[in-house]
Amino acid sequence: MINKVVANADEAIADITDGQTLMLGGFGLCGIPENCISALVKKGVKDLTCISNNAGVDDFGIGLMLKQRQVKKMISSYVGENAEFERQLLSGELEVELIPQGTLATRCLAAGYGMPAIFTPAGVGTEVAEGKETRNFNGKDYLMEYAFDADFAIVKAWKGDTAGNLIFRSTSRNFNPVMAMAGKITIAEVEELVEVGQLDPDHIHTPGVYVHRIFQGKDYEKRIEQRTVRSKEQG
Amino acid sequence: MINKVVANADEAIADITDGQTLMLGGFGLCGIPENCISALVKKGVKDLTCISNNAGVDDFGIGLMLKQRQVKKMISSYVGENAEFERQLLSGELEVELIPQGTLATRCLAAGYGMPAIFTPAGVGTEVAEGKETRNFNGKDYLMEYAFDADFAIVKAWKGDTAGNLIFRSTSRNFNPVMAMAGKITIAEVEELVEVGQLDPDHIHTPGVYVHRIFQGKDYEKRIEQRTVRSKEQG
Amino acid sequence: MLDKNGIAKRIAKEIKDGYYVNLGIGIPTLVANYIPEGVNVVLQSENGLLGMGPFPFEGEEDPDLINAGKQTITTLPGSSIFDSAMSFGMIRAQKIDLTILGAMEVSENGDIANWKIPGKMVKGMGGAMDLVASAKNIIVAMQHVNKAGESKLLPSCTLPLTGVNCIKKIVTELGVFDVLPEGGFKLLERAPGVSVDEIRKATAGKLYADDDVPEMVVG
Amino acid sequence: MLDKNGIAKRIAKEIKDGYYVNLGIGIPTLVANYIPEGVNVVLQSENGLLGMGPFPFEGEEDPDLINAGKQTITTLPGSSIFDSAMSFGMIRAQKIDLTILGAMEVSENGDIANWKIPGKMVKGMGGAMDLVASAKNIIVAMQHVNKAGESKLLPSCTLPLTGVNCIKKIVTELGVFDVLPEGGFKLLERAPGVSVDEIRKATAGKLYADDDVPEMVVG
Repeated sequence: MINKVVANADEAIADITDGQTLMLGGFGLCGIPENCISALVKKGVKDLTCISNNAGVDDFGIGLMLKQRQVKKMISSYVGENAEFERQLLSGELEVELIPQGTLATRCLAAGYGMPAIFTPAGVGTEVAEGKETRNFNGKDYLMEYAFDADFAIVKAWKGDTAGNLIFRSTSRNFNPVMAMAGKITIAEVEELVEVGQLDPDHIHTPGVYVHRIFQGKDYEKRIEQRTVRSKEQG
Repeated sequence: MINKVVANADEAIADITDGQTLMLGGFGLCGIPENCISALVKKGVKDLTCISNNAGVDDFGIGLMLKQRQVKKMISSYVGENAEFERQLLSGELEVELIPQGTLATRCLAAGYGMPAIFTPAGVGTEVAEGKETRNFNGKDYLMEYAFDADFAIVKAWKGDTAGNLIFRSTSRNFNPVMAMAGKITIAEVEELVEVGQLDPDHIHTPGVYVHRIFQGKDYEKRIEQRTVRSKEQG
Repeated sequence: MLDKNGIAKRIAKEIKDGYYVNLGIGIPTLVANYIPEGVNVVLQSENGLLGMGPFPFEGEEDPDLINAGKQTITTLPGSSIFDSAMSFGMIRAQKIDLTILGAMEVSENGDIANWKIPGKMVKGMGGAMDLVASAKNIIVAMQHVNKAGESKLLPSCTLPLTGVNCIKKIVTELGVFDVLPEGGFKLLERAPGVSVDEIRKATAGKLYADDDVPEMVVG
Repeated sequence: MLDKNGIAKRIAKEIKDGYYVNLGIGIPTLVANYIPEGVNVVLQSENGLLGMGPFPFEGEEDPDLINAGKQTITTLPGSSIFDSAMSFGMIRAQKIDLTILGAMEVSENGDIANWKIPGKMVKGMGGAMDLVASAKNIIVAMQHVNKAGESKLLPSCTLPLTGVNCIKKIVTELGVFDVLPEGGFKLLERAPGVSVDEIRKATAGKLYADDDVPEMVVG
């Protein structure tokens, strides 16, 4: 097997440079690559284009990179509650491209599956369709959307092995597997790094061929964005 | 949860009628829906169009349906060793459309993911490209291939639950999950049918939403096409 | 006149046994509380889950298990987890029987606007454009008029569109409406104590109402 | 002159540490036997496996575990299983570093024909068209001439094509050849005991050979 292990986040992201395009996995704050984001903040690399479904919150996730003005452009489906993001957007410091969530996911899939473009009905007849090719199949209109082209994909998995195979846990899977497939170079941080042979081949979500670097992450905060509960009495 | 269980193969295929298009999972004889094929042979439904990577062997798999002249057209990537198949093809009784294996898989994926067409470079400049739209992206030519439109998809899984969730075992996965997504009606036969809650949600390969009928299969032969071994001495 | 829970309760009656349903944020989320006994429904959360259960008990929240509103949730037996590409794949392939979502405006021909107000901070469309473009059956749950007192059922939308010609049914605090294939809102049921005239006044788009529109039975 | 194992042995030297490799049926399959110690390679089988191992011991065959040639095989630690769409997805996305396959004919511009002989029963292209259209590096392993004694390295293919302008390198029993970007076969190495003249005679396509083409070192 091919060994993809690097020591830590700093080493994993060492060759990311100003102006590059990064994909970052996660949905909201769930399943985000916390260690790599910290390392990117530390490194101070800037003018980044970030493809990520969301943009974090003011003091966590991609919000930490925004606060440091490391992001030139966000490509997201929903940018949520983030005061600094809003300030930068309104002041023109930050460029934002909003695209439908399914289009975002499928443009990742397209890159990972070597398909230069896909067709989706999402956005037909809306401003999302502006400048895009519309095509009718079986009486329904679709937009042609292009595969993403990202220098790096940075994902967070639950378990991974030294060959780069990844297993995600619950809904922290979200965009991580599709982005893992889509990066020219894919970096995976995992909660538990194991030797090859420890993971069941039938349970692998992302085969190691898609992963170029993997490391054991640490100190996961896993912040909850909307803590909703019921009391035991409610049953 | 929604219960998808039917009693057996006969009940599962009861409404398949002459002239319909069926997808059948499996690669070679590995992971084929043995029970449903037997039931289709028993039912005697004919003039079928079968989409399946291979066409079985003379006395097993889809070969059993060919022997009974139930198949009008095969859509496959490789039709292998099958004397009766060859006889019917040469005599003009059977129509065969050969398409690249990846194109076959991706046309299934397209159907399951609601994409009317996909682009693939497979077959560019060959007879496979005849009559098809060729399009250049980033300096490379691709063929536009359409999503399959099948009345039924018939797949074989290792385990399944009453809600239709499926888990496949080893390389018997092959075309099964992509075909399961692609049928207007999907029938799954499983080696072990369990109650909901018995399967780990993180390990499901095919979510139950794609499966309309499921039943506990029986008497699996699982024939091996090419038995290759090494002796213990060889090590 | 219905309150939010009343709207949710009425919509719950549209859900049939065996349905896979996607519930948007807001009133649609409340619909889950009113699904009748014996009606087996699977809720999809488009971040990658089929079989969404209720909120977790206090202390049992799992940060890895959230819904599309980023709320902590649980799974039910028979649930499955998948990635975002498959999630929107099954949405595009119309495997989800019913989508229920909120709206700022709906037009006579079924256009919907629910993601952007020019001049205000735009948060994004999330999965809404995918859902409305693909779903075979969409019900809008919303207030009949906006905060300025203006009708949200319009001849044509004034806000940037989320999707065109896609809404089939609307439930507001005043009534239940079909969006007719030929255009226009057909009043099917009046909310308790609400007259057709009141509804007509609150509806800017073309309204069709029979003489004897029944009062709805909720719950 | 090389035998089949010699061809496989020579090709094995093209495999670099860290490569993901897809091996076709026939001579390519033999290449797996000659991968040098210390060169870590992962073999892909396009029916849905990365990390293919050797044949199973007698009595340990698993009908659910086969390769693209339908042979019973084993997996190595670190292997992964996936469906056919992902398998060809990773092929199309050029995640596989090297593809080695057989051919009936290769032309000066890198066209390959290996799936169909008019008038004979056609079994199908399987995954060959996907592999040749997508792979970033393809080596053909084949006999230099066919059973009729005709060269298989041609100015242009006579048989129906599998792919165009895609073959980068050819290894036959007579030598190792690059397919030049501008067209033509460049002789890189002679098989032991084979002269450039012999090779030239067996090559119908344009052959470029320096004066001092080295004899190959096998194994």
